[in-house]
Amino acid sequence: MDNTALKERILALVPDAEFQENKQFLTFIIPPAKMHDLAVTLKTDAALAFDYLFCLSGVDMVKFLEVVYHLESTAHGHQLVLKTRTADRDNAALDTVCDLWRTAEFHEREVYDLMGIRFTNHPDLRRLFLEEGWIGHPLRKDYKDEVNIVEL
Amino acid sequence: MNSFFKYFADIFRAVKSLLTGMKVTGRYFFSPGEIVTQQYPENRKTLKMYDRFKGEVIMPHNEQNEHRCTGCGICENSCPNGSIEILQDKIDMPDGKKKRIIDKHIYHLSMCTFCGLCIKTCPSDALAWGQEFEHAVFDRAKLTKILNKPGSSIIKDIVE
Amino acid sequence: MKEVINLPVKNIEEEEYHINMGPQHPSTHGVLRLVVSLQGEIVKNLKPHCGYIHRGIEKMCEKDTYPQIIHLTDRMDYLSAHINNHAVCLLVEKALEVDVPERVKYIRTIVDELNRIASHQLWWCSFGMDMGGLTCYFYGLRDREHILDIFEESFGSRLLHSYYTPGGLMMDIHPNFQKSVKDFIKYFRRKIKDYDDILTGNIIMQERTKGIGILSKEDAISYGVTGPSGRASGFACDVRKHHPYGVYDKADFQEILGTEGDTFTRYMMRMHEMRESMKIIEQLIDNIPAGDYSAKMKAVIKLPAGEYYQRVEASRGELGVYCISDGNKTPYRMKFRSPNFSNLSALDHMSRGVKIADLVAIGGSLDYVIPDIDR
Amino acid sequence: MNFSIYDFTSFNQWIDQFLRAHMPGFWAVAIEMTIIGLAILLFYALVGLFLVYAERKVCAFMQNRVGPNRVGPYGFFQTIADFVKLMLKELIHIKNADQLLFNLAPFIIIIASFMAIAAIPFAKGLHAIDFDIGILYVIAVSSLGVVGILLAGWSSNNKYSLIGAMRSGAQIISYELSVGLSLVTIVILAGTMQFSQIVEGQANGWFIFKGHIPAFIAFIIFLISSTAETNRGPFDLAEAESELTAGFHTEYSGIKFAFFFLAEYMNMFIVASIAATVFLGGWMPFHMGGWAGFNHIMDFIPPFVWYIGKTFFVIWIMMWFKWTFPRLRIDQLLTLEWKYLLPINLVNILIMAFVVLMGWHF
Repeated sequence: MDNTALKERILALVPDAEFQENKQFLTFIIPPAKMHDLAVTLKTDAALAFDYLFCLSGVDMVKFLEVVYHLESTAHGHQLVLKTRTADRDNAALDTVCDLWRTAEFHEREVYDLMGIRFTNHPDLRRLFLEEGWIGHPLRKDYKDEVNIVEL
Repeated sequence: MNSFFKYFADIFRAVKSLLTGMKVTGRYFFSPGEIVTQQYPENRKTLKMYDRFKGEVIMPHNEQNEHRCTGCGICENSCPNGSIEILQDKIDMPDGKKKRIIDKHIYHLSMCTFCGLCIKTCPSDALAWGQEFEHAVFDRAKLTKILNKPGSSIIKDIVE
Repeated sequence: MKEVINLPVKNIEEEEYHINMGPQHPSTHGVLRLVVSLQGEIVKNLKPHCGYIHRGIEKMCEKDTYPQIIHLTDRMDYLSAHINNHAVCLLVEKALEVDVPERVKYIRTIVDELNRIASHQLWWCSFGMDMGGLTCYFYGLRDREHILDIFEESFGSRLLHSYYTPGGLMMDIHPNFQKSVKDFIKYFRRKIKDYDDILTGNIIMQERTKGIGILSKEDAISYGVTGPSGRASGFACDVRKHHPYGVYDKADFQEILGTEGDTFTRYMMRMHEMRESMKIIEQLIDNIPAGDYSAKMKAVIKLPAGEYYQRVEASRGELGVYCISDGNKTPYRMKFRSPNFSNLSALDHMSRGVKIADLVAIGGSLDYVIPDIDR
Repeated sequence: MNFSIYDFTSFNQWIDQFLRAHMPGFWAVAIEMTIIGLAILLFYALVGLFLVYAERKVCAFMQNRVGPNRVGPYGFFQTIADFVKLMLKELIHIKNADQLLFNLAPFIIIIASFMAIAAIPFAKGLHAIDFDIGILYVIAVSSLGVVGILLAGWSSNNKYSLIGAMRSGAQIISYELSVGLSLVTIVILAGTMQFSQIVEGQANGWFIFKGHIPAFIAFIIFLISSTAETNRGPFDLAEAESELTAGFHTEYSGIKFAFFFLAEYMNMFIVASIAATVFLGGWMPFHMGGWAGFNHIMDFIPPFVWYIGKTFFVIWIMMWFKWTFPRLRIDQLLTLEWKYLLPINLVNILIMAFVVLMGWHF
């Protein structure tokens, strides 16, 4: 499926998805409530078959927190980037996708640890790198740590 | 009957594979010429590092105790770890202008990651790699070095 | 008289206990802690605990300029330092739409492959050590030393080179480079037979690894297990083939796929890959075009605002660099999708129901490098 | 044939008579026992230290290295330096460990190997005690060491140690069979279990040549299973370094660790001596039938040199195993014993009995 067909297909599935210009990948911003349903379709639909989640990253855009999913279909070779956003910085929560792509289990734990986004229905959501009881989430832009982060 | 032969074929195959492995170690045991160990402290005299070896950052000086550093501070900015500190000084030139020269080029070897960005970015090629690699000291303070030698001055024809 | 305490009667056969493998354990290859639930010697499940060497490279990248990031990516997967640097350089070049000279592409490809061989040599010897064959370790290191000597001669250091810069290379290759690489290939083609004799063909090793730690193709894709480990399961994930960079499109090499997905296949994939890498180097080494060793770059590199993603094939799998730039000289957000991180997540799945000795073998065949997991 | 020039029997008798002439019989025996005990202890320590050095050198050469070369000429005093270091190290006190058993275990292991060495004939007349059931005694005593390993693993209060000890238990119980049966094969040929008579029986040819095919098979099986019994080489599951960090002696330090270390090498020395004595003629020189001149020259090499040479040859083969092969897994270990070594061994005994019955041996 080429990018134009894919674009139409995604917009048909989620009409309120927002298309974002990007030179490399076809990028959509998906409302968080519809993310998991869309992911199920992307994974299971034979024509789409996005079975390989090659990157999952959390981004702090100050106004909102964002999770970026880089997807690829090993059968068809097409790629897609999805983003979901949440503006709630204190209790950020999004749906997990680790029931579809098992690799997301670790990636989501990493995002939770460093970015502070909770993933609902995640089987084992604990901090991955930092110890339990660490205050704050270091990759957030407003994270302050006078002791460990040395400004040059 | 088939499994009977397989039993012995397995044993034969296993013994053969084990003997192949033993042949390799046995061969090396009897060929001391293959020994690759360097006798390090003994071979100090003959041990020569490659020309490009990154041992430490040095500032080459010529016979007149002159270096090429103008004290511009580009190396300080490009260092990712802050291992270079430059203390600048101003001197009066004969034509009345003030000129910036370097007072101390401080290099913290203990913080250096040997990325080479200071040497690459230096506009006047004042820095270079030294081949010294025996840096172990008992006092951490000794790892902070001043690269320009005392009493040194800048080579005349260097301009920024 | 002592009071008799009635302990709850447990079925000892079904009782589980936990042992901590790591952070200091000979076979975790670094500071990784695996909390293993055991029943006798059978592994019931395991939980990896990471973060013992977490340095926050992604956070540090937000403070560093693009040329400075290179020295950080060196230290992620230190065994494929060149390849990590390649990813960042390609990302910057793609964002700036810089055309790097052909010479740079050739040199980068050759050096990447040398780095891959060196990494696989170290994997081979430490895998041998995990299996209990200590002699393997010295044979692997002996041969790796030749590559490190080539690196030292040309780039000045043996492990963390910081040789690539956005737009090109730090310096040109040493005049002896081509000759020493060709000598090495000749030498290693002879010595790799030792590897087969002492470990590959060994009946003990084969019996210990065949049919152990099976990962199906679907699981490999789902867990994102890439590199030789993924290809052993039949997952065609070689970035060099599917999204070529450098001059891999000009080189003739095979993407070898396994079918079994067990420890032995993962072992064989890496053995094949060393030979394929030698093939690539042989094709390219004599054809390095003359030219500049770096493209003209501005003194301060600023990426146009936007998002960039670059994938390369590191020696353990697919390395992805995701960069969000806001137009400054430092990236707004830098994310590394490191291969070992995803490979590690499949360890629990693969090692259920095997023995402790097999767990060590599976871990060895995944070849994880802990600083790459923790970053 | 005449070995009288190197015969220790008359020397021993002379000492005995000398002592008995000057003191009551009880004291004479006591002094003799002390002398023998001290001699064996000295020999034990020297051989242990030398074997550690030898192993390091052998493995270094197999791995393209030089090995220890800093302390003394060719690093010869390296192990002595190591031993001094181990003696000076702190003995770590383990909380919640069973102190009595924990401290007892190293001694059990070292006593077991110490007892086995008593029955081994080093030269004609040069052995502490010549049992008429020598082989049986050595097998029985050398398998006592596993008690020490089990106690060490159990009392350390460490799961790695426990796993290592349990593996070792399973391993030694299985491989004890093969060791015993492969020796039985030779006992059939020799017709005796007394070490001195077994050696004398090899005056006109070592048993490995006399018994040809079945004796050779028994030798191979003995090598494999005795390597397993000493927890060495590809069979070092009990201390599998990459799996169990150090297995049953994970928690030991200092001199207690040195005991384990020494005992491992001494056990290797003992099984190698048994192999040398039973299969390769012990202190008996190499003789070729009909070559009188050659045999005469061989007789001039002292029997003790023959014995040590053969023993170190077997030890070298065992080291060669260890530094070549990867480690077996516990189920493979048991498969090898119960599915391969044991049946082959039993058939081999039958073949040997048949060969002896028909007089087909040399």
